[in-house]
Amino acid sequence: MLAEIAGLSDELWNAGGSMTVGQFRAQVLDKYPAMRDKKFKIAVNQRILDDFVSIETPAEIALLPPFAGG
Amino acid sequence: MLAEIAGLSDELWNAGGSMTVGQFRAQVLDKYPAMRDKKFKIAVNQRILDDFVSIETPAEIALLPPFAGG
Amino acid sequence: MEKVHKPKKVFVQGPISPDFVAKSIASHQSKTGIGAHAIFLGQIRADQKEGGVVTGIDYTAYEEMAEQAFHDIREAAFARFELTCMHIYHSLGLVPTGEISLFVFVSSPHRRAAFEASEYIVEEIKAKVPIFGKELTGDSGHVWKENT
Amino acid sequence: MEKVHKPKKVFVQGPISPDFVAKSIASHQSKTGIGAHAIFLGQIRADQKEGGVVTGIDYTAYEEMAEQAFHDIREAAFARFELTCMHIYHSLGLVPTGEISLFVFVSSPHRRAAFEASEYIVEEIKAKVPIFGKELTGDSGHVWKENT
Repeated sequence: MLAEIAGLSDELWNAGGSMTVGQFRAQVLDKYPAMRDKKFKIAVNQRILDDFVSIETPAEIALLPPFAGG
Repeated sequence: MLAEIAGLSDELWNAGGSMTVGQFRAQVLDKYPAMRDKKFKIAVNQRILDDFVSIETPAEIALLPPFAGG
Repeated sequence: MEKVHKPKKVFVQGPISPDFVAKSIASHQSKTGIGAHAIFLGQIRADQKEGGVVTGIDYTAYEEMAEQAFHDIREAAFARFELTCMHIYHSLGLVPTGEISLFVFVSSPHRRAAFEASEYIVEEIKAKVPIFGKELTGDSGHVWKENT
Repeated sequence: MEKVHKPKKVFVQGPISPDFVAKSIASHQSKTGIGAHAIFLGQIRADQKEGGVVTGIDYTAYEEMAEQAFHDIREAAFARFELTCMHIYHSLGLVPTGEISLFVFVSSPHRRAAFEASEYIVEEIKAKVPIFGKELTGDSGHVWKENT
């Protein structure tokens, strides 16, 4: 559903130097303002991290919509 | 298992006048002292009653060993 | 709840089979308001007793009182939890070790009610239903089972 | 607990059948230390949404992360509760209304651990496993499902 907004499902993100999870989130919302209405979590290398954690590059970053298992 | 002690599974009990559940329990233990080592509940007309409740006669009284359902 | 719940047969002779459980589940797939099923199965353990290892339990009940107790538990559970369906089955007679003697099956729109009802019903059955169990050990021995 | 629990396949394609549940139960009858099984089944509800009634859910997952999350939940549950066995199955792809998409099966010597583990595992799955569900409504509409 997030891919529906961005219009693509994979994207290369160039970090200008080191970046925290929170900074990445801000950049995403800047580029895709429609994402502000959506809830999503950020997984870095398949782990949900706190906003203050730095992202080591290269990293696999995923924007995860609300979970619906069950 | 209680029947194993009393040696019979049905018995007619003559109440001398009205009797509470507690009084009945005392009479049972008097007649079958081996029952003192056993846990049992008393059901009167298929309901477990408190010791102070009077037994209306005629009543179906059952001595119930510990429950083991499940 | 205004609905009247018709009395159900609880006691079955001998063990409860996995296929019976499957049929019960399948019969609920047309009830599309259900979102959660909670199932509890009681299975006979090969416990070590003084007389040897338990090979099975021979269940008896003070049947008329037991049926009434099951009925009361059903009504209380329907009043207390938001349930779509509830089924309880208990064995009478011999149930060998490894087989199932109790099957409690509750269904609800949401998981919370199903979890809570399942636990409530099992605890109530253990505490309030006059079912007796002779644990068979070895050739001729037995020990009376007691719920805790 | 020192025992190593080998990784298990959780995802299955399409709905989970009642017969599969029965086979899982039957395969535990040789484990005679088990006294209690708790089973949770998630079934697809025909909820009313803006676009119409839900006819099914199409499940996808961020699979590699999901498998890791399931593994973590398994290990945590084994560490926390006295369990003999634990099995978790979740559907991917289309699961029509009335059919089963989640099957959590825990077995223990005693009922308390089974009840508690069952509830713990289901809550953890709902909160921590990246599974996504498109609720299909009518001919072409869909709504993204969101756990609460």
